[in-house]
Amino acid sequence: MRKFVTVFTVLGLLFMVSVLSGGNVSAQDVTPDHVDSSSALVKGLHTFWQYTGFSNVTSGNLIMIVVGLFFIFLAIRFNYEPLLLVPIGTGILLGNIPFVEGFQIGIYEEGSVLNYLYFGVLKGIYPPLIFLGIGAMTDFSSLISNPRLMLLGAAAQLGVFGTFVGAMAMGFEIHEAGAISIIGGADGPTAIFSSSKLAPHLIGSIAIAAYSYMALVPVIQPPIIRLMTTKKERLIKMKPPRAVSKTEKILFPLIGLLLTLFISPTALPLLGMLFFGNLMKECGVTERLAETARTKLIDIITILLGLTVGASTQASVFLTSQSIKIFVLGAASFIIATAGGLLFAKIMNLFLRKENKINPMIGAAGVSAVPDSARVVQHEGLKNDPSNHLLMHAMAPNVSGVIGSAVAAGMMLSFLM
Amino acid sequence: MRKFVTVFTVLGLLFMVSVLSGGNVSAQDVTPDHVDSSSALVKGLHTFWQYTGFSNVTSGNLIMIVVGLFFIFLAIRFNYEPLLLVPIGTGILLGNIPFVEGFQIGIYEEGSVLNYLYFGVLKGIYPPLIFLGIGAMTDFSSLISNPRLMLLGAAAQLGVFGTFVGAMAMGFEIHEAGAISIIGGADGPTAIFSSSKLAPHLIGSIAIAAYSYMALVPVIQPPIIRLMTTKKERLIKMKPPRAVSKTEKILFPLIGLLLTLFISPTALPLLGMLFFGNLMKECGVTERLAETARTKLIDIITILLGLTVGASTQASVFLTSQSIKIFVLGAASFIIATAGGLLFAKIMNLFLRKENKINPMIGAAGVSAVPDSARVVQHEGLKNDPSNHLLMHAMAPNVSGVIGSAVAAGMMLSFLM
Amino acid sequence: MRKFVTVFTVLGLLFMVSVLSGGNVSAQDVTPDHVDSSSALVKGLHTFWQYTGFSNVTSGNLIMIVVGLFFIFLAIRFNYEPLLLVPIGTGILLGNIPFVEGFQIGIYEEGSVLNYLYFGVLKGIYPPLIFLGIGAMTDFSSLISNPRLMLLGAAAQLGVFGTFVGAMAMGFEIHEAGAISIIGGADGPTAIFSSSKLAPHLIGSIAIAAYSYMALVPVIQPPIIRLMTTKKERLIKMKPPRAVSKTEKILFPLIGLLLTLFISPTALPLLGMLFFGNLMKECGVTERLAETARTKLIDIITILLGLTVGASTQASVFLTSQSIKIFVLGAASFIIATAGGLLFAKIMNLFLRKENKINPMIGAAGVSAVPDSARVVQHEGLKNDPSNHLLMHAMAPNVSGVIGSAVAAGMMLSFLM
Amino acid sequence: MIHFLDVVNWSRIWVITIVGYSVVFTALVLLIFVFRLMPKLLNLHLKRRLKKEGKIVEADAGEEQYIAGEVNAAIALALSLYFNEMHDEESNIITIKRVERRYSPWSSKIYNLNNILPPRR
Amino acid sequence: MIHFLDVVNWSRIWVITIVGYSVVFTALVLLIFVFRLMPKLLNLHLKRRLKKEGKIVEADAGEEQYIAGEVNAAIALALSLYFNEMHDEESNIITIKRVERRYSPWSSKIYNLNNILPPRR
Amino acid sequence: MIHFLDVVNWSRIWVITIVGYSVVFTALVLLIFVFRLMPKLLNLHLKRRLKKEGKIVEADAGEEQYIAGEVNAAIALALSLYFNEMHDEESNIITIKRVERRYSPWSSKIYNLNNILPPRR
Ligand code: NA
Ligand code: NA
Ligand code: NA
Repeated sequence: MRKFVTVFTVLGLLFMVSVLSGGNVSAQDVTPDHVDSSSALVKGLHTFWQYTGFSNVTSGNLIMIVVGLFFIFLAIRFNYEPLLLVPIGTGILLGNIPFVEGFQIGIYEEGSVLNYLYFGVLKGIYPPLIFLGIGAMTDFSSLISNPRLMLLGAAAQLGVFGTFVGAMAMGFEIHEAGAISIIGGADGPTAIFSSSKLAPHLIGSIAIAAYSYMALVPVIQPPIIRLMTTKKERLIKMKPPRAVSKTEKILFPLIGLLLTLFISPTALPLLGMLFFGNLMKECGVTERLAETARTKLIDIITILLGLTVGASTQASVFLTSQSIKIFVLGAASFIIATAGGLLFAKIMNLFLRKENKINPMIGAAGVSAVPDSARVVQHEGLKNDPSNHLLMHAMAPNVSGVIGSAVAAGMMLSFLM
Repeated sequence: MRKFVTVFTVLGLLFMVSVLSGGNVSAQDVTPDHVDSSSALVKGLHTFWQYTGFSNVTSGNLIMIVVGLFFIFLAIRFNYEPLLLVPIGTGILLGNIPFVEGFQIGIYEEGSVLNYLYFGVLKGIYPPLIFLGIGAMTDFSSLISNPRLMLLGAAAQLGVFGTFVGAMAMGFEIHEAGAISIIGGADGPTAIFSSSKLAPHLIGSIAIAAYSYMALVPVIQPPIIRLMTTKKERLIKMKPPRAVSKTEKILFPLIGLLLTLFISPTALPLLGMLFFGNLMKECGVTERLAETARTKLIDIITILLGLTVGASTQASVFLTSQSIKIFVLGAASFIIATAGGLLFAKIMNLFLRKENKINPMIGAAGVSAVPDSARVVQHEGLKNDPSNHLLMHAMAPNVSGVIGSAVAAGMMLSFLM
Repeated sequence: MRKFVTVFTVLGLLFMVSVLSGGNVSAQDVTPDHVDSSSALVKGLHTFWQYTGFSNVTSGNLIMIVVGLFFIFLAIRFNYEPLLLVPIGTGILLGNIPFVEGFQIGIYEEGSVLNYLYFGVLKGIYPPLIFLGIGAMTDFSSLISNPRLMLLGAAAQLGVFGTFVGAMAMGFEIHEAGAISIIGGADGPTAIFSSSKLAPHLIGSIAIAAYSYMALVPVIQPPIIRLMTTKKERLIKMKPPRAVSKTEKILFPLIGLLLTLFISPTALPLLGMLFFGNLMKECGVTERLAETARTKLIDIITILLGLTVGASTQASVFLTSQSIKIFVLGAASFIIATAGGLLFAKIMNLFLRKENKINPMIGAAGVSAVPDSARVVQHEGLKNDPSNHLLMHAMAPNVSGVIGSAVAAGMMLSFLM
Repeated sequence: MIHFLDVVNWSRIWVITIVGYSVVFTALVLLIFVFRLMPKLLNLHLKRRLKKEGKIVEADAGEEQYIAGEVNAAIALALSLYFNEMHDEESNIITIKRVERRYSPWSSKIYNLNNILPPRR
Repeated sequence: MIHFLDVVNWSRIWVITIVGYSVVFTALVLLIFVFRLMPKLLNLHLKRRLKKEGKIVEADAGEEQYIAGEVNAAIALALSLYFNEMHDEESNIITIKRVERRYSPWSSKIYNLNNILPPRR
Repeated sequence: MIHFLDVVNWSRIWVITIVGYSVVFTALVLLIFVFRLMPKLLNLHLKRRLKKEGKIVEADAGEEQYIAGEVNAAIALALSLYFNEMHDEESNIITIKRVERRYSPWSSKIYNLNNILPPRR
């Protein structure tokens, strides 16, 4: 229930934004041009007033501040992706403090601290470092033990390519469409990296859309799963996964790195770092480095990335009809991706013998909103049969979805950069 | 006793510096112009000798090396701000190793490692990151439970504005005066940030002055406190503070951020980061990020900031009459700030009912040399009545002094940038 | 046995490289110039194919990928310097993924993530930060308690200067020769720092050579030790070292810093940071900073340094006859350095009274491949007399070798920069 | 934004879509292929080594080991417990007790307290 | 430095001083205002919620909770103990015992010792 | 690479070599000099202070303390144990048990598990 309220609030808010701002928000400069106050003190007070936020605030700023507070509220109250929504939400507040240009405050002003920190977003440096940490914290065993489930992670990339076509249809320029499409990959760092290369002016909108919907996966996916699977399918129990040896776990990042990057070299910064991090984790002799990569390093980058991505939503840049369209496309992309995964799982079942049949619900985990979409599957599985634990099975499409979206992003970069 | 010796040594040393250097230190180049040694080996030895520190040392370098060693001594022997004085002291040593230009050694030489690390000081990037960590380690409860004590933190900013007038009177250019005035805020990062924006050539002097006097707060404040308060006042016991709920602690950084930044947007890099750090600490869902911000991140920045600020005191740049004047102004600013806090506390008492009266000594904690000035107050309180614990009450003006100086710095930037 | 196999494999591989590549590897572009496919889909597939690694791979890439995998194998299987060889090995893989220019993938392409991370190598920023961490983890007690053993660390720098002469004789340009010579110092960060200043185009080859031979110290040194010492010498037992007071340990970095940098100011970035780190460790009041410097900070830098140094071995740049020569010189330099240390120890014994005689084997530890060369000495000592523990005695030349190579590198920079 | 639907080169769009989607599949299918093959290769290797060392290769050495269903369930349960959102509901708990710990805008001393005091909770 | 007192635009200086100092006060006064109001608002909210849920709003629910004086003192004492400088006086203690731990200018192996050995002290 | 041996200014090479090697020695010899002197200076200081404080300066106060040979050996042994390479030989151990711990490409929730779960061995 609570979750539905949340969704409706988000959508209502977004609608309000578009209505209120009317596509372009104009500054409500309340400062008169000439002040004929004779006293120097009044003049000084006037100068001070001119520089305050109260004097320069626009309705756009206020809307965005409300959005920022709402993000923080979601994170604290409902525990929706707090490590991302708290920094992003605070960033939105900071980015929408009204200011006069020329004092090196705004994120788009050269020489400001936010601008320096934003450099890592703009040049696509932070996302690979996040992937390094993710690699160092991810266990790919489930995927190694049941490789064919990787196909579901590939199938869910329908979200990416479907959104690409949709974005073109909605009138976006081709590079913009390519950047927007990666929202369908349900990977924040991948989406930010692609945007930074293809459409830097959309980084803010794309990132906010991606993270918003990822936070809402537990709300978005269950109805689609129920719509697209039969009761009988939802009851399928799967064979427990095979145990995986240490050698296999060491070979996985090495083979994965070479194979995927030979196919899509443009995915090198993302997949190279992901597999490097995983190798450090699994090889057993660099635990110290892996530990740093998955704790302090990823924390520092998460703080800086979240804060500056949030701040990049400065109302004057962010509140455009484009942002609204991107939010609409984002919602569609998550639905398409989920459907793609579910559908492919059902198709796979047509070709599998009875004892090997897979529970098609795990296809939904292919969107790679790790681990939430896998948890959703586990949840739905238990609802239908309290003894059917699907979590481990769902982790395979879940992590392969990450690799899949990075390859898809690499393809977009190859064709459009 | 020991502490008085320390103060006199510092002052004596500073006096010696001005006498010895006479305002401009000249290089004592002992190298003759022409060496007619026929042997290539002698020539080689000569070339080597020309590049050594022994050949290029100036009296200024030696003075600064003694100062650096003295800082390190203070830190180790008396535990005066060791985390700052050890890096700064070592930085002073490194900055005053005599060298020949052209080998990318000096902090002011383009391409040197120190120069790259100094970038974060020069562009004001390090101070906000320090504030992020500070926010993540600060508990604002005392201030939330007794908000009216915040006024003392405002009152102590008299140190800032008094120093501004003083610096103008001593002939400083207006931007320089603005930068120097922030020493009165008793906040290292705030002072460095303001200098980097208003008078980058004074960063070294201002930072060294600020940190020196902050280390000496336990020596500077007690006599002023005793001078300006009566025995009866020093005995006042205050009502224990109210308990604070978790919601209040979460709302504090959000409201604080919006309110202070709407008033003074130029303080955004400092206060934005401070409140962001505090939100991460208090919100309860990002403990992992807060932990990193207040440990490894602040440590790394502290090392780099301290070392490069120290190294920026290269004698040829640092040993000027300006530096002496800045040190004199710094001493004055700490005295004025302390007096401002004490005086305002006494004024407040005129308007308060008997049971609500505050112990005016806690006004001294408004200078915000956290937590040392609060400890000084606690100490003085116990001297007069061994059962009167003022520490918690003193923490409120103490932390509000940080916010106060950041707002004051923001005002200076608004008017002078 | 296993170790000999390893050495021969390395040498065989290197030989193969030179034969196969013939000094210049040419791209085997399998893509025909014109494709008259009428269908857009085939054209699209063709475009995709043109960008894949399969289409652009060169024999050089394949050779380097094998080398990278071999490095990773050595690290995991034999535990040879895993913290360095795993990142470097993975870096070699990433640097040799074949790609088409223009997509910001390669480490030498402006705007690529690897290029940004490589900045810290190219400008010599990472090595001093590594030295900071090393200083914060090194205990110099053994050296303080028996200072005359420092001479062995000086003597082993014969490796540096011998290699310099050798590199000139092999036809290298003088700056290149200076950079190459530092391989003889057996210190990765020092070698990378010197190369970045003297011959940036050789950073990759020099770093790979240095780290390779350092990993192979347990294979290289024992035969030389046995060749150059008599059975009787190897049995010498040494007086236990004197205990060291805390004051001495604090004074060591301070005096060391001032003394060595006055002699060789160009070594400031390396030795300044090394002694700064050690001061933080020993002074007792900045344990928090020292802890960060020797854990998370050095880990982060190690990851970035290793990965980018590895990636800088892009076949088109790396596989030249120069690299082969550098590997040959590197092998020679380690042998000369070991011999230099051993020989000087024997000479010292001529002047020492019987009870003070040193075991000449510890001279081999002067090459400073810490702590492996000291372990080799310990090992050899125990072989000859199971009660003769030389490890602690060997640590003195071992750590002084680090200081010695940094001074030597400083001299090279003074003469050649 | 000035591009109109009829101006867009739709054949290019479809090519990117089809080639892109296919390549993602290809990449993962290749990975599947390798990782279905690997256990057999590793096993072969193991068998050979065991033979060399004169040890008896047991009949079931080649069989894959599966994780029992109950273990699976137990793990999943433990995980779902961890994954559960645990909201601290508002409770007027006295939180002032650590008022002055850890604070220091410019003071370095208090940094060290973190090392002395027990970790937070 | 070439500015002389009589050249300086002193009215500007005083304006900055007065406006600046006032603004600092204004900012903190606004914060005071908000935080004096807040407990009342939160309390109101709490009361309403309790009412809705049918629970009895106790008479003392609205009263602010104070930290007892003794607790206060105990905390302050504990703190002052922590804050005290504890100097390790020079003592010729044998410190060579960990000679070779942790060291490694280029060797990566020793890094790992930190993970194996117990933390320093 | 176009430099030939006869073009190289060999006298310069030898100067760099000899001066460089000598300077390395000089630097370390100076350090040796200082650190041979230091214990005497510190000891002198200690004696003087003890005298001032009226304490009896014991005869053996000036003697250097040596670490006993057995201690030395014990330490070296302990160290060599630590330094030994401990290879984890391949063993088909079930490692799937922590399948979903710690993972999260974009999800922030799982980051927090590291704080809750015990550290990885
Ligand atoms: Na995905
Ligand atoms: Na202040
Ligand atoms: Na060396």
